[in-house]
Amino acid sequence: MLEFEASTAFPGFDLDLKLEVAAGQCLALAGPSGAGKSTVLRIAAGLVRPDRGRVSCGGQVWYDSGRARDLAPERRRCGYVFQDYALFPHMNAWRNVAYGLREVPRRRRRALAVELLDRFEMADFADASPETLSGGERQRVALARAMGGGPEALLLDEPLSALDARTRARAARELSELLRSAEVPTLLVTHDFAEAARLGDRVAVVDGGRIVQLGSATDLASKPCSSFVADFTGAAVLTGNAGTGPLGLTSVLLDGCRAAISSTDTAQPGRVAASVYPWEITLLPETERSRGSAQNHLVAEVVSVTSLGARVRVGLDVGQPLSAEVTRVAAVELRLEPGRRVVATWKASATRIMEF
Amino acid sequence: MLEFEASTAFPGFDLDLKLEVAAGQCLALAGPSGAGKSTVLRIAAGLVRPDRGRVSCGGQVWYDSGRARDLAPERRRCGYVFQDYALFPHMNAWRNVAYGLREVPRRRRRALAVELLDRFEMADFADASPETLSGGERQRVALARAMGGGPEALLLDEPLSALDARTRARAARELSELLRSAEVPTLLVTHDFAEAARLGDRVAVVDGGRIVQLGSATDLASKPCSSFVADFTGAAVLTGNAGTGPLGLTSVLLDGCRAAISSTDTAQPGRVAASVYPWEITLLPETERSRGSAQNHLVAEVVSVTSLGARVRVGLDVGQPLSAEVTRVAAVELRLEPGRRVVATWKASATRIMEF
Amino acid sequence: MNGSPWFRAVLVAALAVTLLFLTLPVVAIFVDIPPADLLASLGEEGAVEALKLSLQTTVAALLIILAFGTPAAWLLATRRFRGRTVLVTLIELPLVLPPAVAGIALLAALGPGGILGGLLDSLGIRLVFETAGVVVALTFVASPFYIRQAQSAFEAIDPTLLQASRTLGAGEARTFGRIALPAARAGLLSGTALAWGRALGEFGATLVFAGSFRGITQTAPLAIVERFGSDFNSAIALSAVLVVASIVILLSAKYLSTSVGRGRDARI
Amino acid sequence: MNGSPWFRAVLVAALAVTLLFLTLPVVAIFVDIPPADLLASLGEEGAVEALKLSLQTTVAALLIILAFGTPAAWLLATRRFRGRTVLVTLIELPLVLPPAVAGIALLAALGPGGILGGLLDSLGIRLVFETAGVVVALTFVASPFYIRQAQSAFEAIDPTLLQASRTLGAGEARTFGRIALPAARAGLLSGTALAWGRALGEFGATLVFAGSFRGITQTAPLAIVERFGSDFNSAIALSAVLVVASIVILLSAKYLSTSVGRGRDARI
Amino acid sequence: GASGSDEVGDPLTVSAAASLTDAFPAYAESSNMSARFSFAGSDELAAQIRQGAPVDVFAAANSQLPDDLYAEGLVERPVVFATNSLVIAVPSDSEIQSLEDLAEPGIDLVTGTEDVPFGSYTRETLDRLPTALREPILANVRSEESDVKAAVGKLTQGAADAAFTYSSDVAVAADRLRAIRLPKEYRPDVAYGVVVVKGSGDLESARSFVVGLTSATGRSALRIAGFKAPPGG
Ligand SMILES: Nc1ncnc2c1ncn2[C@@H]1O[C@H](COP(=O)(O)OP(=O)(O)OP(=O)(O)O)[C@@H](O)[C@H]1O
Ligand SMILES: Nc1ncnc2c1ncn2[C@@H]1O[C@H](COP(=O)(O)OP(=O)(O)OP(=O)(O)O)[C@@H](O)[C@H]1O
Ligand SMILES: [Mg+2]
Ligand SMILES: [Mg+2]
Repeated sequence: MLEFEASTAFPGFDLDLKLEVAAGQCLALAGPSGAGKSTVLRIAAGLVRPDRGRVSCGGQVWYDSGRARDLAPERRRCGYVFQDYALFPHMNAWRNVAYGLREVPRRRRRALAVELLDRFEMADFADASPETLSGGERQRVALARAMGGGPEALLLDEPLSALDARTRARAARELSELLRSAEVPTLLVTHDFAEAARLGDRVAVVDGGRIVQLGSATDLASKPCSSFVADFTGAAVLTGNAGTGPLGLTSVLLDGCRAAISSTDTAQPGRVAASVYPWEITLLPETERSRGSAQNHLVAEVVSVTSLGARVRVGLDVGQPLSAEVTRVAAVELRLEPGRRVVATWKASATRIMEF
Repeated sequence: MLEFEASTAFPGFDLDLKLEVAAGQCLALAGPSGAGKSTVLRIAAGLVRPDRGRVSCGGQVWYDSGRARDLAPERRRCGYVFQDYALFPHMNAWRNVAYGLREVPRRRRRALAVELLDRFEMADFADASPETLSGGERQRVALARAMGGGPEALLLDEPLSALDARTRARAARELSELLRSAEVPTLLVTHDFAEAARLGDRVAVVDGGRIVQLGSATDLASKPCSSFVADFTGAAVLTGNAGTGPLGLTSVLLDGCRAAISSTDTAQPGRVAASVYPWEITLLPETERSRGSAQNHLVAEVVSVTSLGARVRVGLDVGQPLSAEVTRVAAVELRLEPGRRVVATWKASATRIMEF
Repeated sequence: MNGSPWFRAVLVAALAVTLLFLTLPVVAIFVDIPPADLLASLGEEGAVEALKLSLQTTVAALLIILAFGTPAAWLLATRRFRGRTVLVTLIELPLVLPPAVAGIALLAALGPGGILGGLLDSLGIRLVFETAGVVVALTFVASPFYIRQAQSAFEAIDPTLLQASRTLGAGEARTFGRIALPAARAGLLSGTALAWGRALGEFGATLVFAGSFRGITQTAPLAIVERFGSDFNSAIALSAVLVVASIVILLSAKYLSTSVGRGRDARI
Repeated sequence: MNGSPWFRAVLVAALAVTLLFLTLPVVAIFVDIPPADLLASLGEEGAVEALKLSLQTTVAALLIILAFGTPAAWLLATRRFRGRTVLVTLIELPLVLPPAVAGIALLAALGPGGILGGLLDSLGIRLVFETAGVVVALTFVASPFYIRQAQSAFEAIDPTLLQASRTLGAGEARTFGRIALPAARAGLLSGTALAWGRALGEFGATLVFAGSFRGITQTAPLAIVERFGSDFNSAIALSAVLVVASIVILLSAKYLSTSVGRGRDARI
Repeated sequence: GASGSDEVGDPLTVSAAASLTDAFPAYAESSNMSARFSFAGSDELAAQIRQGAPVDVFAAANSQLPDDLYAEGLVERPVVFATNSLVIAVPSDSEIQSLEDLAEPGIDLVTGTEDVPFGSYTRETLDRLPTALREPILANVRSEESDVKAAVGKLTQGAADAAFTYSSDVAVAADRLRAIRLPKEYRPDVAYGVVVVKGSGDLESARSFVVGLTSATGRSALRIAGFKAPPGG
């Protein structure tokens, strides 16, 4: 359990927020640049001392301005992955990892370091020096380094942002596996909501040093408290099992309902997350079926209707939560209101698949 | 007319490409990080000397390895906007702009500088020093500075990338106005295809120091030569006149056809560009009309059908080019082939509007 | 981000020892002269004269060092060429010469009988026994400190600033003057302070090359050493004055530079 | 990015003048000694002895400077506190003291009759007229150069590297040793070179504090000066030898540091 | 003869004027006394002693400094052990032949400051000169130096035309310099004073070193180095 409450002021910026993360849980901090996301992590790790506040983890108090307590960063043992990875340039990969393994007897360090690297499929690069590694490889070394020596908490600062589109998808998958297996609380910073939804159990939208809204990704997506959050929240995520459909399509049998959806993305058979943007979803009267190219049709019950100017966010229940964005016109035509049943339809090519 | 042809090699990277930009035209260089985009601009401006090649602008030869000619950067007079703007920290805004106005008699410089700033609505910040300016404001000062003193060519390196979502839209609008009025050739670097399509008359997709594909945004979108380009190409752009539709919707009367489309984005009446992602477009048999929440229906003629794995890119003609992405299944069902007429339909909330 | 107490103790100890070791001697010489002498030595017109000459000659030397050293440092900082490291080392040579030898060397080069003696003479330039000679000697011993600092200060400038200037039609000259100098100002100032300090303390080279004559070539250090044999106290008193004067000079330069420095940090 | 020809000419001119001015004198003394004397002075066992002592004492002094100056510089680089600028200035004080005065100051502080004289005596430590005294004098005059450079080298390290180290369970001590030192290596080396150069040339303070006893306290510069009292030519010849020795030392240090430097550039 | 008792125990610590660089080692050699020498400017050495440097014997290039130290109670009674003669040092190829030539306008003349031995004696000489000669010579003085090697350096490099120095200083650069002896009436007797420093660790051998200087061995060593025996010795 990581409890965080701090307020501090920099010239032209002040931060004041409070949050809690249970062990094994991941809280994603999402927000625009300059929102104060990294500052939260720095305070948690003890790299920045806030003006006021209290930070505790696993019952141990790390910082308490009231009781003038301030544990040094090295005594807090956070697994910190920095925005630019901060690998030590003068050490090769395994030494970077071994650096954190001081409790381990010297002669066993290399073995253990390589073992850690292996968890991220980087064992072959054990002797490579950072400057020869690509962004994706560096990120994995940084993760291996952060995981070494059993951290009390994981602090990940935009672990994927330095990666280009091609390596990001894979890195995200690896990361989510890691987080699922982790027993410690995790704070993950990102400025991409989809990433937050994908990796965080809960998401806190941060702006101007404050938490604007905190909740599950689906809550934020279906009931954004402000149009800023609405703009910020992206794809809703559905989970299910992937199989191969007709003509190379991937079909996903969704959890919680017997329906299947299909996607043009390819995926290994097995558990996957399928994401679709609210504005890609068309709502039809339950009685209707479009015979168009749209492949996906799900019967859904309207849970919430949130108006955002000319747009309306519609919270849906299809056995699992889903949110659509339609025009006020359509909302009126369809007489959308909680309890009403509709058909949500969207295109296979609008369905992005991320493997677990 | 800017003619560029250069090849050069750095450790671990080599560049070799040739391109031409007519006066008044804007060529957008789009590509992933490390593709060599900035290097192209640096070579054009004379900040980097290539191993071999030839650069000429407006008939004047700037660089020619053959004839050992290499004009100094200051004699080339490119209006260069750097990735991080590179404003001079020890000069306030107007002095930054005035720095480039040496031909102007000293006493008239301030007036002219403020005038330039005013074109970007920054006149009020004339005396502000760079560190007190926000990203968007810095970008506009940098543009004003680059425009001063009548540059021979404009070189813009990711002019919008340092801006957050909220300021970017507006900056893009201002920039497109600027480019339309400019009489000199412009090279614009971006790694966002939509930005490239929006701002560039033609788009060159660059990767690994080579041009992968060059053409109009719609060509790239409808006939990508590789799936890399396909992934890279985003929204197709339609132009027209905005007016107010029912219930706060914006309706756009498209050029080249009598049809109107609607969007949830708000816009001033007048000329606008409306963008929609290919995979957001559903194709129906011409005889069909969906009575669902999708607001936009356009009769279109299939121009091209390009297969990309399970996906199919369909080039359409709706009076202006448009491209859709459907599944192979749908393509087969609809018997898509050049000349066939279909209905392209998508949602108002999927239509993003950018004002001219 | 506070360190472990024991290491902090080690650090503080090291700094304390260093400071004690470097400042105690200075303090020590002052405590064992009666304050009366201190004031007296100030009253003494010879002393004041010497201090004035010191100020004049060091300032003159600094101007020369700045005028030639700055562009030289810029060149070394912005160009990469073979033998660059050798050049940088040559510039450091005056450091390793014992002052007296430096003086002889200057005589051998610029004295009437020296290599360039004839040339200078035909130009009607006399250095030995002249205030100009003092300036030359000071320039010789103090330049390396400034040039070194200036070079690294220039190397630290964000290159895109310089490139931006070039694309805005400014040649290298204007870029150097309008962009590089202001951007490197902090480093240049602290280099100036170091060089100034060294020049203020210079003794051997000046004596051998320029000689020592009241009001013409006798700078404060020379005046101090002159008093050694006879009036020890006034010698020490005079050095006290010199030290204080130097502290003032160094500090003022330092404060300027750091304030500029902060300015630049804030921006980044 | 080539500059305008005329400005490049100015730059080259400035560098040329600077180099000429700083190296010509050194060359000049070489030319006016008969080569015979050069060789002779080398053969002379006193000279070799002096050079050996110079090497030993300067190395010893450097070790002390590194041992104390490095942590002191680290502290000054990583902490912000009031009066920091004053401390930095105090560290530069030895610069402005005329060498002889520095020697007297050391005597007043560490000599038998000095402030700490009694203490040192009770510890059985004798410095005056002992080789140890030479080391002390060299340390005194050379420290400022190293400490200054070290400080700015530490300030240039990317802070996230240090923070990363801390979060990995390394205290400040380990971070300093395992991360900061390697990262700042280039700067530290060039600072060492400067300090070494200064120490090799030191004369005044050593003479007054430690005396000039052959084989015990007579370093190369002192040997040179002593020869001024007996054989002028061999004095000059010996300084030539000293200069060459110094160049070798400085260059080797420089090449080390720059090669490391390149290593770091490549990374960025 | 000197006592050989010095072989045991530490060698004597002797601070001596730079001009004695050749004489003293030779003396110690011949009278097999173990001593270690530090040669420097007499005034610097005096300053050392004032700061309590552990010196056994101090030999200055004049009698003034020893007397001062004696007055300050730092040393035992001074002994004059040698005399040196003040000469006009000129580059070997110089036209200057006599004291009178120094009065020529345009001559660059170097003397010592009144605080260093060769300077104070120079003053004595000049004071004895007739005003008609003294004034123009004084007018030619371009520098008063606290260190004889600065003067010698200037002469050898042809930067100065003439300097008042000790004859022993001229010997230092015999190949480049020439000494012009002063007329007897103007020649001051430059007395070198030596003292035993109080609180010397080894007063015995210190005193015997001083005494030895005026003995036959001492004199011969000094004579070879170009010094003369003290008057009435
Ligand atoms: N040490 C500091 N001194 C002064 N201001 C600071 C400091 N650290 C952070 N700030 C300011 O706090 C604000 C938030 O910084 P922070 O790095 O937390 O933002 P962020 O959310 O991580 O942004 P990004 O997504 O770009 O990393 C910024 O405006 C920054 O200028
Ligand atoms: N001066 C240089 N020396 C060595 N390598 C260089 C140099 N300049 C650029 N490179 C390399 O050339 C490649 C392309 O650099 P460039 O800055 O042009 O990429 P880019 O397309 O602008 O990427 P980004 O979108 O991140 O700016 C990079 O791999 C970079 O490491
Ligand atoms: Mg951040
Ligand atoms: Mg770039």
